Amino acid sequence: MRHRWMTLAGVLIAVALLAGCTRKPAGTTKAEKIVIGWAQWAPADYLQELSKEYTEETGTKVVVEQIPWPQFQDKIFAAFAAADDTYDIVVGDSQWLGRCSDPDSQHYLELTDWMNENLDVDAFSEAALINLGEYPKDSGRYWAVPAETDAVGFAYRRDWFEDPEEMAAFEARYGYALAPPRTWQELRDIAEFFTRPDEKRYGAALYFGKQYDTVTMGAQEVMWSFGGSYGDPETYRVEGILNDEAGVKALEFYIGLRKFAPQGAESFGIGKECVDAFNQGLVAMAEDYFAFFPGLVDPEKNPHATQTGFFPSPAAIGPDGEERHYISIGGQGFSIPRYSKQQEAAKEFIKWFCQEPVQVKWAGLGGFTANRNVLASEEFLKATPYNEAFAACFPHLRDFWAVPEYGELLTVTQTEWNAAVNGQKTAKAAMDAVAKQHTEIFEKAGYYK
Amino acid sequence: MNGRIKSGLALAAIGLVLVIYLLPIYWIVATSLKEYSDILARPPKFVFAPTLRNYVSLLLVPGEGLHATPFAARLLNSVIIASLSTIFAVAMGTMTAYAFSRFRTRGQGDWQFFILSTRMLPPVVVVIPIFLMYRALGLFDTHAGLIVLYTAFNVSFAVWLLKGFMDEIPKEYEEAALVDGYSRLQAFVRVVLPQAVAGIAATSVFCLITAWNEFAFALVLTQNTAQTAPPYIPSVVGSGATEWGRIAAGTVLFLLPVAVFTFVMRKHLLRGATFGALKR
Amino acid sequence: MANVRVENLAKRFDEVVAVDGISLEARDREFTVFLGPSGSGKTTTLRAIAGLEQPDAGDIYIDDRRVNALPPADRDIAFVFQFYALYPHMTVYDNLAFPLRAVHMARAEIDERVREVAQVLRIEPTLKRKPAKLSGGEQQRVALGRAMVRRPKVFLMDEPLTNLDAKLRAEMRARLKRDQTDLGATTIYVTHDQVEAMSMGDRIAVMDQGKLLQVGSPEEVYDHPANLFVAGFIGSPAMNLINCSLGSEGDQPALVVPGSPLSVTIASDVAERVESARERLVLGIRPEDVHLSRESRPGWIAAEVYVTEPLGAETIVDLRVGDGDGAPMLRARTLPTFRAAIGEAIWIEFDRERMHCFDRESGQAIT
Amino acid sequence: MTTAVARRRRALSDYQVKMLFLMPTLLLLVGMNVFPLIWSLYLSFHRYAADMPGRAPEAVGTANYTALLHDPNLWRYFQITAEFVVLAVGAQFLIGFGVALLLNREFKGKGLVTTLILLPMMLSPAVVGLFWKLIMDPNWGLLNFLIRPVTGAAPAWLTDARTALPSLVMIDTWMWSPFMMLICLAGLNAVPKYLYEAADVDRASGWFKFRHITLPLIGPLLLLALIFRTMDAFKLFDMVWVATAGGPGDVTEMVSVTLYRQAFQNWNTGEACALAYILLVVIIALSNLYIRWLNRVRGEA
Repeated sequence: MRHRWMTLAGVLIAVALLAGCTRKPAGTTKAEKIVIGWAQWAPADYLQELSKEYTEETGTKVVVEQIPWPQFQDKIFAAFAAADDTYDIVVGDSQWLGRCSDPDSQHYLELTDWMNENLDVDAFSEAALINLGEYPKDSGRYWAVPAETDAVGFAYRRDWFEDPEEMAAFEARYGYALAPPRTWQELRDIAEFFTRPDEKRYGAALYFGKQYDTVTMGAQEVMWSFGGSYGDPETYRVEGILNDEAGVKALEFYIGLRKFAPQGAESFGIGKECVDAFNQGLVAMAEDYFAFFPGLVDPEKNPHATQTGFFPSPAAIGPDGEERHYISIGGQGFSIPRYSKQQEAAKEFIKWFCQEPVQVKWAGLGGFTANRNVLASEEFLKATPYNEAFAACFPHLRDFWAVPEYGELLTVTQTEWNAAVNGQKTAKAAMDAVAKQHTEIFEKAGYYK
Repeated sequence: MNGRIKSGLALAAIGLVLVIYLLPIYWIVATSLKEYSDILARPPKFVFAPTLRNYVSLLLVPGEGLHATPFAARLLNSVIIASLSTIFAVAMGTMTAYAFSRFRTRGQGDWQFFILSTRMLPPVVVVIPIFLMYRALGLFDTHAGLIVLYTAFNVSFAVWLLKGFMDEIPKEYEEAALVDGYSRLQAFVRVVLPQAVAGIAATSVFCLITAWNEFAFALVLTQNTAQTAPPYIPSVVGSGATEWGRIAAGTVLFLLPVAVFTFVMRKHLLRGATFGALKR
Repeated sequence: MANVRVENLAKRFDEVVAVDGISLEARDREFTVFLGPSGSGKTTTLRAIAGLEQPDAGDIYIDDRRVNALPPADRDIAFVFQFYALYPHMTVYDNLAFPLRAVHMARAEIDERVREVAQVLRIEPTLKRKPAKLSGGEQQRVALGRAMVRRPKVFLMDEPLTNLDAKLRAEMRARLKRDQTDLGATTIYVTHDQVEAMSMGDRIAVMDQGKLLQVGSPEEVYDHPANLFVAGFIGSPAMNLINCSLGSEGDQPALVVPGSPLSVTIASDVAERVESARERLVLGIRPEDVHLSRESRPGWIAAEVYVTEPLGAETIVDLRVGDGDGAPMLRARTLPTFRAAIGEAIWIEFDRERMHCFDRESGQAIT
Repeated sequence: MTTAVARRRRALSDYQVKMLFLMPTLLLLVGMNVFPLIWSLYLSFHRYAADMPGRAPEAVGTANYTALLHDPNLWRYFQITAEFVVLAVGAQFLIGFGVALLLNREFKGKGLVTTLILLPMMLSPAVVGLFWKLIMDPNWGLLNFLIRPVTGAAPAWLTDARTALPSLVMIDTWMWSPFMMLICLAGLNAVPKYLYEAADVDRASGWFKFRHITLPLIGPLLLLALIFRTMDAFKLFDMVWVATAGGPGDVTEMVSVTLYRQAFQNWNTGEACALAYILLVVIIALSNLYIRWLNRVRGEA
């Protein structure tokens, strides 16, 4: 009896140990499988699809691990902090470059030399290469190979916009024709026009939410276009720049759009609620990254798929009367974590991916290529209903801070601006709070020494 | 007559309570059986054409037949981690509870308080050093890592719960076995354990539910290899639009084992719930 | 079979001294009873012999072998618990077979022994049942059977009859005594019931507050109690114990109770022996040694009937000697036919041969 | 089969058995609780980012603590947490006890009904948070559909700064009032019937019976359940993280959420450890209060 017991305990312990040892053995020369960590969205599906060809050519299996947006950053950084070798390639956000390339972290391998030797660097769209791969700015040092470019854009209900009755009513009320807006001011008018709660219709589903970087991505492009900025990129001075008149007015304008959004809009996040609201026929316009728009042209998910049009994030007329046009950049590049045991295999894959024929296929699947030739091709522009609007964004792309402290900076803008959206704070108070906390973060990190 | 009206009212109230508690669960099950368009329909649909699509797409890779999908792998991880950690926690808890119940130990009260106090420790407080520790030991994203952690997490509770049960078993039984020619260990296995079955069962239910549903540690300490279902299910959102149907299907599949286990153990549950705080 | 010897045994639980230096021997084949009230240390001593308690000091020998370091399993003893401790999850058969399986006895032999014991104890019909389905008497016999089945050197029993009703208890008393004699088994039996002790024991060890007060045959402890405690604890109704001092009645020495007519003349040699404790004496006399008379007789003491208790086989008479609140009370045991009204005058006389004298301070008997 | 003698020689003494039974648990708890706590105490006096392996912990004295204690936001997060704990535990207690009183009678299918009511507490809090988001969705959620005809209003629940915290309380109550119900029911079952019969003979009122028989007897048990729920509510993370992530704004930013954010989003590991210690002190103080209360109630009973 006792023997049986001991045996049982032994077996259980053995099982537990075995379970603990199910990790892949280290240091194989020929990679059987490489794992790419990316966020959960359509481009990741495309990449998985595309990689089948790579597997056919080389025998190396490619697994794209899709992490949902709210967890994306937390999970990848936890893996880095734990020196975990799960990922051979990480398709990381551009804001991460600073922290991951920092000499004290070295999460990313520096790819400068390898890229210059093995890739045609000039083939990349410059905006993509600089924003998605280079750190620090203008240093010529690369940490990532642009994989997917992206920008914030809008979907709109063509059937509502093109309804003659609506058009007439709109023109009568606002004095100009109803069409996809060129400026945020126009967008506001259209949103106001379509906001009819009794019909369960609202103007626009916008980036207001607290998850990850939602509200920041939405509000920052209005701030930039109004003439505001996060601060001086040379001195890192924030106070008086971020919360200047343009910044405060921009945020005031942005939170003013809340009343044209459906209930619960305070928590609308990236790639989810805005799209859901649009699919439900609740809103005339929905803001999201272009990469999420495949869900809007799929008739199974969007009953109005055929009646859906797209436009880039609009420009704005600032308090100074000038018109500017900035759009939040999205998209990511391939980086190789120092902890990967298959760095060479990872490089092989990236090299394969960047070949122009592969880029054509990538674009054909729906991927937003960074290859300037493919981007400019007629084929690409016509491939989806939204590619043309997407391509128009390129000259206007801009990014959040990419310094190593970006995570803390982002937490501040997310909390404060979301608080402003839901009426906890005035725009002025929120901007002042952001300026104060950003200054503290830079101070603590030693930027002012 | 008055009494009958009263009891009728009580029964009606019980029915209402049941509806309130079960409606959200019914909604989960219903959602898991709906097509996407039915899920977000306004007004919400109570009658709809059920489909198993959500389940199929969650468990089967299209075209590849019976390959393990990410969800199936997570479910398997949950089964391995939750069951093994429950077995370890209950086994260690039983032994420790027995030792505290039967042997006199110096500073026993302090030890017992120490063990109980670890149960009060919020996971977020220890998760940082454990993260660092696991990084150093190579236990990050391993089954063993979570098993050890959940065992430690549950064992204090198990000791506490089981001590109450052990105290209720007269020590004469083991003493009889001792003079009958058995060693202390044999007496424990052959005489004490069979009588502690109810307590062990109740403790297992509580430990299993805790380990099965744990989220924070699993979120921080795993990536893919050892990830359990709770942090994964909210991530089945899909691309483009929230895939509530698949999330619901995952939830139902995830709830099922623990619900069945609890149902089987239900008669012990009520007893275990008094935590030995009531002497009978 | 074997003898059991305990030398200078001591055991304390935290601040409470349970056993305070006890030495005694239970002889081979004898039925030894540990008798005492609760807290006397009798059960602790028994458990120490079994190995269920580790003594703080002292030695335990079974068959002249020191067993202090041996676990209970290796002492070759059997223990019958007050609450029987039948394993609730096993059938009667398994309960009986359990000790035999411990030594990996062959299945057939186990079966044979179990059936044999079951037959002796007349519990064969219950073999397939679980303990919870048995009557108290059956449970008690199964517990005994579990002890017997191993044929141990020594039987240790901790108040095994306490949980039975009165009728069954009397019946089991006799059976147990007879079985023990037939088996010739060395037995140590713990009880607080002096009737059990007297009726069953070959020798009785009387304990109180962790100390051994007297060891002897039932007759010895009854007829010659070594001290006040034994005198008062053994016998029912209890011995009359009267505080008195040495005085005189006429020219004869006598035990007198100041302020009361109670006065008992004693022989001069007895007087010499009690001289040392003359002001702090206790006179002990068993109720059956108090003789009663309805008429005044010379030398007899006048008393008054306080109450009578006719018990059928005998009558107990409570008496008061003298007036006032401090007057000594006595109990007498007499014939069942004796009848008296409350307050009736009566005359009493003590059986001089069976009187006991104790030193009130030391408690020891003066003989 | 070994001989009896050989087998016995191997048998463990009571002391060995005791050590064998105690040590694994104690070692495990020391390794998984005490050691990490010491480590994090050390880190709490340092500036350290766990994701920056190149930077050694830099001793900063009590700077992390001073910074936290001077942070007005943190005090608000403690307030939010306290508000949640009081509301949620209070509601769970009242509802759980009410349902237990309702169920404390004989009727057909009692066992099944009890088990079914327990279902919510078997769910993963993360999944519960996720699902109530769907149910509470202001536009297409089930809840607004059900209550609109009754109340006329359709609140935005989790996404409105005014209703977000009460919504979380509601979800937590749905999930955990069955736990209270279970414990109360067990307690009620354990009160001996003859006590009520004796009170009936004395013609005691229902309230009197409740106040003077039921409550004193099950009081310690209820308090114990309250301790458990309070501690659990205090450290609640998963449900909040999934349902609101502390939003909208920071109206549901509980301390545990902030702690996670500091530790695993901002990677201020040192400061996060200090915050963890502040939280720990609060919890220890709280549980001591409770235990003192418990001992007093036990003394009375």
